[in-house]
Amino acid sequence: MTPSFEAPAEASDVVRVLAADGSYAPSPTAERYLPLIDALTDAELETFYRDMVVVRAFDRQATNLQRQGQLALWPPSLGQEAAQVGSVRAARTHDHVFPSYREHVVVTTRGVDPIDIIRLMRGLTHGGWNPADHQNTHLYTLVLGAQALHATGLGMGLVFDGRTGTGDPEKDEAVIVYYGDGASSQGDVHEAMVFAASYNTPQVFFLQNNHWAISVPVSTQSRVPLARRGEGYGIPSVRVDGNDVLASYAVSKLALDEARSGAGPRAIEALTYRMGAHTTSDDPTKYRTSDEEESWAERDPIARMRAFLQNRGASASFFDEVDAAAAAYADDVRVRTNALGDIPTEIMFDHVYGDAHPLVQEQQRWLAEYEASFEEGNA
Amino acid sequence: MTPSFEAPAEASDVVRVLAADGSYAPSPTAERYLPLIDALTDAELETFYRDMVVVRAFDRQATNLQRQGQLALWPPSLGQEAAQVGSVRAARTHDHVFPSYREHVVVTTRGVDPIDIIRLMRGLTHGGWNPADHQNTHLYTLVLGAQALHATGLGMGLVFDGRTGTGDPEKDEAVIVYYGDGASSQGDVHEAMVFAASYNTPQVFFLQNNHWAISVPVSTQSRVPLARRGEGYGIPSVRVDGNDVLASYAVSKLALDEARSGAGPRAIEALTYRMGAHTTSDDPTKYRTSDEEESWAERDPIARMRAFLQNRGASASFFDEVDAAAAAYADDVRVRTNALGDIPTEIMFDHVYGDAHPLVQEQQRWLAEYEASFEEGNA
Amino acid sequence: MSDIQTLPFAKALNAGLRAAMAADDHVLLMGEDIGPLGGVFRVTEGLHAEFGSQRVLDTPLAESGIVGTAIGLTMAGFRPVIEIQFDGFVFPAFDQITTQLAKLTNRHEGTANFPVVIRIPYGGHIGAVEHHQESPEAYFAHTPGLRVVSPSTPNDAYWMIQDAIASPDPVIFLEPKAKYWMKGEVDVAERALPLHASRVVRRGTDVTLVGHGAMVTTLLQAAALAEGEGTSCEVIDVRSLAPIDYEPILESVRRTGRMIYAQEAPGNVSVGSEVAATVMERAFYALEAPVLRVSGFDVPFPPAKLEGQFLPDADRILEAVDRVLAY
Amino acid sequence: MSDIQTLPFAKALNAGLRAAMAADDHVLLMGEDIGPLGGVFRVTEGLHAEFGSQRVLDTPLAESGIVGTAIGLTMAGFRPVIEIQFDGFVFPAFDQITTQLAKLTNRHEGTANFPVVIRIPYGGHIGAVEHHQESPEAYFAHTPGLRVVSPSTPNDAYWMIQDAIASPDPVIFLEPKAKYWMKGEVDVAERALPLHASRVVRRGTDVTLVGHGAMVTTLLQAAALAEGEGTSCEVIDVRSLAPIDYEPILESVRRTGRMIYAQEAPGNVSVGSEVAATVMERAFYALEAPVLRVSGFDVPFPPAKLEGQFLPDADRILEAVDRVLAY
Ligand SMILES: Cc1ncc(C[n+]2csc(CCOP(=O)(O)OP(=O)(O)O)c2C)c(N)n1
Ligand SMILES: Cc1ncc(C[n+]2csc(CCOP(=O)(O)OP(=O)(O)O)c2C)c(N)n1
Ligand SMILES: [Mg+2]
Ligand SMILES: [Mg+2]
Repeated sequence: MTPSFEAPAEASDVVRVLAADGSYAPSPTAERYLPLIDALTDAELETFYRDMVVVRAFDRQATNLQRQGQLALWPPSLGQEAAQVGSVRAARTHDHVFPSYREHVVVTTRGVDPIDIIRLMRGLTHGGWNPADHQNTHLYTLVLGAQALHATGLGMGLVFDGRTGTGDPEKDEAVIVYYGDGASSQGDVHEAMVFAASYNTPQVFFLQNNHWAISVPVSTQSRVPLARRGEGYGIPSVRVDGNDVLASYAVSKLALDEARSGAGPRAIEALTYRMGAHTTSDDPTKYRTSDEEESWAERDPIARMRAFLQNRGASASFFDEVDAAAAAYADDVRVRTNALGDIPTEIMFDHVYGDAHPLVQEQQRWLAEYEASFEEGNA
Repeated sequence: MTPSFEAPAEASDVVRVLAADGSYAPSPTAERYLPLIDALTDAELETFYRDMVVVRAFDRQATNLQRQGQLALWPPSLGQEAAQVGSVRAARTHDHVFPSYREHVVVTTRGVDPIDIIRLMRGLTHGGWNPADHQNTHLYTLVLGAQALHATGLGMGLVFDGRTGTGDPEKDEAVIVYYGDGASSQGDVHEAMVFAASYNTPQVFFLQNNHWAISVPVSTQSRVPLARRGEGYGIPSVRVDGNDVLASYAVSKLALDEARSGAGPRAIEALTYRMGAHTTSDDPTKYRTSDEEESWAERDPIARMRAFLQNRGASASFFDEVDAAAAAYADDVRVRTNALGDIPTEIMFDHVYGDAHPLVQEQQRWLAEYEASFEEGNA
Repeated sequence: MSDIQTLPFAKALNAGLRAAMAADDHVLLMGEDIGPLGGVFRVTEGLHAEFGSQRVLDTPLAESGIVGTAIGLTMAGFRPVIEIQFDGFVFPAFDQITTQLAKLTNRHEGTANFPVVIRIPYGGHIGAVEHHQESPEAYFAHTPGLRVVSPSTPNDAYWMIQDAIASPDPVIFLEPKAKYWMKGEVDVAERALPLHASRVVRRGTDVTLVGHGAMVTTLLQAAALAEGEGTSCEVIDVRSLAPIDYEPILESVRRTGRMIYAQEAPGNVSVGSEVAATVMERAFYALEAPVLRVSGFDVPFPPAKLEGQFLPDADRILEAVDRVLAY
Repeated sequence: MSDIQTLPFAKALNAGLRAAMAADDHVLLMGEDIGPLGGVFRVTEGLHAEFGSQRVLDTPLAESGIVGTAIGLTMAGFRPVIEIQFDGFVFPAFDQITTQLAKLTNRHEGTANFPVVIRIPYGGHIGAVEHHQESPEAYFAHTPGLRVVSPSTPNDAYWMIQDAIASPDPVIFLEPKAKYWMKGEVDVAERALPLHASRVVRRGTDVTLVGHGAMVTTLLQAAALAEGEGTSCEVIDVRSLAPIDYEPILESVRRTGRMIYAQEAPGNVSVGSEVAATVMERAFYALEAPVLRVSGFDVPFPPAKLEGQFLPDADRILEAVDRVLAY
């Protein structure tokens, strides 16, 4: 396999608004998206920045907590903040969001408590939150690509129930599903696109091409841009600079609004980079060069947005305030992580079925009695 | 779902050499293939015609045999003769062929005895022949799409062993895999294309779009031409009139030769029509109109080639001779089918494993003794 | 119209599906060729005409896609009922079934249900080609989070499909295709048994014969023949393979001391293995002989011309009856 | 270099793979991250550097694709050895494994073999997230056409991987990931046992404890503790789950009259069910008590913090020993 690093984020078809140095320099393909960006208020721009900084602090904290033995594992979102913030901020609160397992930025932005992700990675839960209580933000899915079909199925339901495509964006619901460059090889992602096209689902396929699937470069998954896949199903597809939060926002916004209007599914390939390890168990030095890592550090999504805001005249106190808020947020997570208790044994049996199930009940009873027998023994 | 019938075989991107009435009328896209067609000898042209006529007679015979209770099932190849003959005649004898389950034309052309297909459909075997003895023509695969991955894997092996891409077409091996419009929705076909592109396999994906997957129109599988799929993986793809044996031959020939040269995989969508029922258990009147059937009858691949040969001056005696040969071939199949005997019970145990297996051996022994006990009882 | 109707099994299923769809407009059917064609076994005949394309979906041809999108549909409030065309074609969906469908209720910690029913015509006796005659129940029964049932009569078909659809849990609904054309009385007014109950279908005192699906008929044939030879067999249809209702089985074995489990599936690591092991555990002292299993052999389902030798028939059951009585 | 080397389990596997690759240049490895990274458990470490990208393939990320192309590679004369990254990720490949790989030898009526080895790190004890701690052996053991084995020591790891690769048949090779770091002596000169033999690992007279994979260690712990309480346990490592070598088990049970099967997998319709049913069938009169099973519960593998409660430990085995002795 040839190495994947050839600065594809600078390719001419890639939608970009901010250059790596933060200057406003829209690519020709960005033209149609500029009105969406012009419409953003200062507050919204600052929110984008704040989201990214806060979640990066959280992500760093979680990585440390894992090193301290508090978590089984941590998959860092480091470097992918712009792709995630841009796309998720483009979704409406009534939209439906299907993350894969690295979308910490996405789910916390939708109101998921970061401690719930911590609980997942600590081995206290397989889920962590109730999607219905968090703007239809669904659970992490660890089997790569599986969630793409769930998203499509939900989209089909929206179509069948007339919950989309009525022409009223305040009501029309849409779906966005996240997956990676590696996951894009799975049959389920293909079948999700087949069904999405067939049922004209109001759905955005959001692929974060972070250039690596653990140690495998994206060139192993595809020799041509992954965005081309969508076209094969008749799904309009774009490539966007995923380290540019404004571009990520705008392409996602347009795609979601087109999808909700009844125009059918859309696909986005966001070119970004996993700046950290795959997970805390991983050692990237085994498979990639520091040259590559450095070149991507120069395109850091947060630095870019910071420079942009600075150029626009944001005050130093704003950045200080955000940094402080981020530190406090991360501290809070640390404190609450350290306070996490045990989970009761019974929960292993409690929700296997929605209805009573004799075998499970019997085993639950047996284990309770068995454990009680030790306590008696100890008493 | 919208009905699929809109004469797409006449679309401008479709490669065609013979018009439906048999006149030589190459489409603009056929231009680059014409030298391949010009190079065909009279004998070759006649072989194409003969292949189609003979196998149609066989297919009709098999359908009748099923009606007479001789077969469990028969999936007719009726109408798809040109796509199959054209593509398989483009393959070299050292190439590798992976049929799905309707490729009666393909496999018999490679030397498979038609009685072996009959045995499969009669319930006497799950296989029927040894691929190594029949120009690497692999067994039918009934799980839709599964064979696409086998073909890709074999192609990978050819690459790894330097059996392809050396520049010598007499030696360089290629692979062709057949599947349908319905099967194209399966994840396995997608993954086969992903691996094929990644390993640059010398492989042709030959999709026979016969417009139906049992009762489901192709519009349910895709809203855009299926050939576009290949492009999504960087696999050059063409649409061809699959009822035109010359066009089918030429596009397959070029694709196979490009693939064997080391240029990587190629995809072909052959537009054709399943003129008969899906299988003898099926009743097409439940889901399609006779108008549609009639319009395709006008594009019959055999009539088209016959008209072409007649226009070129083929003699009436040639056609008579072919018809007689076909009738004899079909008769021979009928005679041999009626003579087919039973199969021994043991074969159910014989080849489950390549090596001895105690559980299977024990059950085989048990059943032999059990059956013998009845014979004793009867004696 | 009387409450008692005589219907073939497939038509009873059809009536059960129609009743469930009429009662809840979020019940929908998904599968290959289930629309205008009515399914290759005509189980959904007429439902597309009655309920339309958004309630009876001829999907793209991809089983993982069907199950995966059905999961998504539950998230929009639907209750999808899937038809897998034949037993051997469920495996492309196996990942969605085992890692997703079976686990999602648990993953959601009780905040959501995933009421998907997967109908699978299964088993042999129809002389078909490879992949069309298999009995994959062991895979599903082993998987926590799934319920697995198999009706063997038209009345059960009618009621169990409705109960499966009403269940908050995923249900693998195995339809013994050999029985599709078998007629029987259906009481459309009153449900006889809950979804997961096993049922004594014949009383007897010497040997307990237990099984599921099409095998129940074979057990009844064997019991009739055994009676001629002076052996009284009790026959139990488990109806539900996960969970299994053991009470009627244990009650019977405590009386007879001898038991046989019959199934078409290969015997190794099968439902029959589980029932044998469990009955030994729970009725050890009652057993006069080991619980014997009569199963398909541990080989791929053979070419159709050998299915008569592969599938347990009444003679094979009787041979086991002789063996179990010889202890 | 001595013939006896002390190696961790993972390194013994690595050495076995290297030996097989050196002996036959058509042995190749396929999987996710097995190349420069050496696999997430480093089992293939160094092999990519030694044998190159056409012998050690970092494939696209698609398990069905991996198994399906491996089948094709056998048709070109290769012997592919697949690594599935974790137990829970084998299911996307389930169709290729069950309807293709397992059946192709039979479909070819003896004219071709399909020597694919599928290595799967399996089981718990590593505190990992969902899908990373499961024991899927029942699915494979139930499937005719597959062989299923699981080494529990470095020496077995070294030899069994070579024997699996040499087999003309598809082999599911289950690696108890809890044992990857366990050191043991490896005799690189002489194979101790054939691939499918079970092995008595501790002699005893009162109760026969049988199991596979990481559970063998637990059984030995339990046996040591039982000895302190005056109970003598025989411990048998079945090593091969399909087929199972019953002779050592039956020989033992005929002496002890009591037996327990231990496994991490959920117990319902499992390998333990099969062994219990078979031992009852073949050693009925020898049994003083029912064969008991100690298994994972019939629930999805729980969040890691509960794995200690889910997985059978020595205490749970001893509890069953008490029960079996109480008969
Ligand atoms: C079906 C499946 N196979 C294998 C894995 C193991 N695995 C976890 S993450 C990963 C790489 C994913 O790469 P990508 O999709 O690009 O996402 P990224 O990690 O880059 O965010 C692999 C192989 C899995 N989770 N699911
Ligand atoms: C995985 C799988 N699912 C379902 C089936 C049942 N089935 C057999 S043929 C068929 C339709 C196939 O359509 P297509 O691929 O277009 O091929 P054609 O029959 O038109 O040649 C179906 C659904 C199958 N064989 N395999
Ligand atoms: Mg990635
Ligand atoms: Mg078709």
